[in-house]
Amino acid sequence: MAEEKGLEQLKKEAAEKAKAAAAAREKGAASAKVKEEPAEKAKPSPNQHILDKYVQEIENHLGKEILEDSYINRLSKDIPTLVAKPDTYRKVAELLKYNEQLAFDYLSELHGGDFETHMEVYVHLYSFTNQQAVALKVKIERSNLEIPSLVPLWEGANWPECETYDLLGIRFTGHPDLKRILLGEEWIGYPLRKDYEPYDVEV
Amino acid sequence: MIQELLQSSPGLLNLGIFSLLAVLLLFVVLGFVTYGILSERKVMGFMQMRIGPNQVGGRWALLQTVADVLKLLIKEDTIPKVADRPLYIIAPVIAFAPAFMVLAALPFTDKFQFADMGIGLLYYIAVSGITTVGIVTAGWASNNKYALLGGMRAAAQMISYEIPLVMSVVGIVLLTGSLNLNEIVEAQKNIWYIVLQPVAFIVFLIASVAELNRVPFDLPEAESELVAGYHVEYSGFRWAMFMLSEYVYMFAMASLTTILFLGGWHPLPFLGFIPAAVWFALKFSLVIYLLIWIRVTFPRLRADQLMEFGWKVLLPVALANIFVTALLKELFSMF
Amino acid sequence: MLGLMKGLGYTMKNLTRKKVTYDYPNKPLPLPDRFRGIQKFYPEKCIVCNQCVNICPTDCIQLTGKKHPDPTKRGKLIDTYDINFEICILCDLCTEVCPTESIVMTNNFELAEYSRDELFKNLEWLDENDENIRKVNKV
Amino acid sequence: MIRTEEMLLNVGPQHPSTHGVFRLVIKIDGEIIKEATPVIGYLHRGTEKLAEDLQYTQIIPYTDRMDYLAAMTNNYVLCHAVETMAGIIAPDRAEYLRVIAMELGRIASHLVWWGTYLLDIGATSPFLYAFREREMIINMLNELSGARLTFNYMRVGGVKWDAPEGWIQKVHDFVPYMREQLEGYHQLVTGNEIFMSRVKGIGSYTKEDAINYSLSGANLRCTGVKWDLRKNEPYSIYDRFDFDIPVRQDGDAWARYHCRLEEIEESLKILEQAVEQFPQDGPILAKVPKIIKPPKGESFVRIESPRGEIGCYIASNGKKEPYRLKFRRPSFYNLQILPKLLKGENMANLITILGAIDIVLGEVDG
Repeated sequence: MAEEKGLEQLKKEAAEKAKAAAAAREKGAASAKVKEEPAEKAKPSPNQHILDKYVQEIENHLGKEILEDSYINRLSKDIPTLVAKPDTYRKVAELLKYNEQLAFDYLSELHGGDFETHMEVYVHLYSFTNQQAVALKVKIERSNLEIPSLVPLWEGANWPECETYDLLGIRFTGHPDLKRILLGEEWIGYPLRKDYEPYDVEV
Repeated sequence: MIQELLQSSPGLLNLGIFSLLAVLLLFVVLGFVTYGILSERKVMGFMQMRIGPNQVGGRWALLQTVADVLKLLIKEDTIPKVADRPLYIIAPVIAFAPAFMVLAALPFTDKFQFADMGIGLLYYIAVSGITTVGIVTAGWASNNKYALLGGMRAAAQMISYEIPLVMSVVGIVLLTGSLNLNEIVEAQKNIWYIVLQPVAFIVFLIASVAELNRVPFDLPEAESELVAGYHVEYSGFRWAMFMLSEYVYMFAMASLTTILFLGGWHPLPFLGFIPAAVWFALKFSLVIYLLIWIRVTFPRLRADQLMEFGWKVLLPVALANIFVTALLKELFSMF
Repeated sequence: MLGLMKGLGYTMKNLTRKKVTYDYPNKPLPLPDRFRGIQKFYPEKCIVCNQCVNICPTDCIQLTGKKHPDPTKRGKLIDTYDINFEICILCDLCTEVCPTESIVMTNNFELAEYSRDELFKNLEWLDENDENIRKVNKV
Repeated sequence: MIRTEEMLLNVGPQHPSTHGVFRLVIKIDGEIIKEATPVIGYLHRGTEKLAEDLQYTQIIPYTDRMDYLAAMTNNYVLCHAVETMAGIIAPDRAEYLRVIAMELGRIASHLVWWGTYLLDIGATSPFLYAFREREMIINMLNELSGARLTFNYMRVGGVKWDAPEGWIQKVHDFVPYMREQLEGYHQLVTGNEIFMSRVKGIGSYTKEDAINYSLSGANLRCTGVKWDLRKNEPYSIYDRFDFDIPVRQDGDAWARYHCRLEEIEESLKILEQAVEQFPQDGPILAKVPKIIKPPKGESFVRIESPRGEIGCYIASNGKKEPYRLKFRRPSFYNLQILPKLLKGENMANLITILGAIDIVLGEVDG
């Protein structure tokens, strides 16, 4: 028993050492990155005008204060990103689809994420007519996990919304057939939530 | 010999001899079927860049099918709980028995034949039709949805294709003037009917493939659609009976094709020194090979296309063939 | 009709072509050197650095070390080393991180056993698994 | 008047033509499908949840298991996402190796599709011919990565192994061989009247439907949308190659069949050029820290897998594990249109339509 404990101790120590070493290395890498970053930030993104166009279009049609935020996501190939509010999300989406300047006819991706303070739905849209892309995000209160469904606009949102509901518990109102698509109706809890406790710990 | 037996007065001895011969034939046919299956697997394998079976019985797997059948015979016999038990049990027998019954009418050589019937051809077609009943029964009695679909497909298909099959041989009957298979073969002494009746041959070949439920007409057991179709619930020796009946029919149909179109046991000119039995076997193998070859190459038809093809293409062509044959025969006999 | 004939021609042509199947259980499969099979473990090389345990995506490696019996020498010796092949996905990450190449891949891949318990391979077993060892382990 | 009853039929989860554990509950009247409800999730392994506790390098083997017919593209999409976030640029030689590996995988995947699709339609031989060629590709990839399907070959910033000796030559020799075999495929199947009658006009949808249902890959291109991420949003080094995007207008199974077979030809073109341009030497891994920590933020990248757009979304909080990882799995999106296509079709067409979508269940269920 004592010996085992000793071993445990040793193991821990070794792990900690490795961790420390890794951290040191990380620091080096991070600092190197920091040096590069300011230079990069100086020049505006090539997609800035596209974002401006989107925002302008939305403000023209729906008024100001519709969007929570809008920015260029430099980490994601400079994609223009719009953040809608839960109550304006559907309106923005509708405009994105039907406005001729925007005409986002293709829903490439829809998924949710749990960010502990809030949940998020991320939608990646593409317009074949204008050859441009946009990311639409919406932050939802954890207390009221309900946003309008996008299925009436893009059929392709059907299963992804089911999946989001299945794994995160976000309810999409107006979805034609919202069901737990992967896990089955008898599953308890929403696994991708950060506070999810596996029901059967040791399988 | 058979003729004498048939004409002699009934008695226990006759019964015994008949039974003995029947069993003998059964084994002969089973032997053929065994190697028919093996050759099919081997040829298929070779065409598909594989070696095929090569484990049981040497490099050529000569005992593979024997082992397979033995395995099937000793396998557990499962009957679904909600199946219609009596029908489920009797269905393989209904499908299997006619397959052997038709063999009686086939003249393999001028001497080796069991029953020289005046209506041999009609007998073959009539009796082989009974198998359909067995298949439909199997599909229905299994109480399985896939089996039911398979059974229904089989019924529709086999009834539809029976008609062009019969119609295509009417031309031959017209030319020969007889339904007797022996006489049909005799009539081909100089020239085979495949030359005189090429259209009929093609119609007959297609219809016979459909009758045999083989690719491209294997809809009743389409494994990619209906899993296994009518025999999905069958296992062990019951399933073996379906399988064997299928292959016995293949044997019978190939023999019939040989008899009707390829001149039976008649040799090619100048090659008369080769025995008749060998000639028959050669031609028969050729037909079998053709069937296998078709199976390797083609995809499956769809049910509605199959029906359309049968009724709208094959039947009119067969009817036209009869008409033209009759016309030509009259014209030639006039001069 | 022409298409059907062409197809028949193609299958006929293949009848005589060279066969491509493997005679597998009789002849071993030809495998490249890099093939990732069951690991071989060299206990004498191991420095008990725990990196393989940490990198394993399925947590299938367990090891314990002990103090070097010779008090003058530093470092540790390996005591037990187990890989659970029920969950090992042979992803090669353990051999990739190992600084001393004390764990390497072999070309052996046949893991069929009668019981799941036998899939739990210990140090001795992994040490004896010394056939077809991969020659090049690091780029 | 004959009264017919509708019947509920479970196609799958164990069925030879669902290509995995996929269940389709269909309501049929005779052989006509009145309604079809797909049921998925039998192969759900929670990759995204598992990934939240894993380092980026450790996730790569998990991506192998999603679309197991073209694992190289899956490897790539994850590495690409991390690289985009962390601003890592893989060395040239590594990119060439990646492209060669991915294109080989694409050919292998389409070959499997071709073979199994013909198997669905009832022809057995094409399957074996396709696997003959696929085996060669698998063997090549085995030599390269050390595994036949679950390659785990790519790393963030490069690849794990350099090409073994003579390997590039092997790929070079494979291209003309494969072209020759493709000829044979067309001879065997493409002109076959039975095959044509089975697929022409079956399961067709319009361009608008395809876009609306978020279809991608050959399923989208068969309706006339000339869209291929390799060309339209070039990633890796695809802008250095000259190739076409095969497009068809009809949107039926026949069009998809042609799109896929032509894609094989285009991939061969890419392979040919990649082998020619392959750099003599150079590193195969960029200078990356041993433990990769992308900066805080999120990123979504998409690339062209054989089945369509495969995307990877990473939300990072600057730690060595992703905070949230999500894969856009093309099969999952492509399968959505199935109930619409099946309505009013008959049983035999069900298989033709499902097969033409080309799904991999490992990917559908994630």
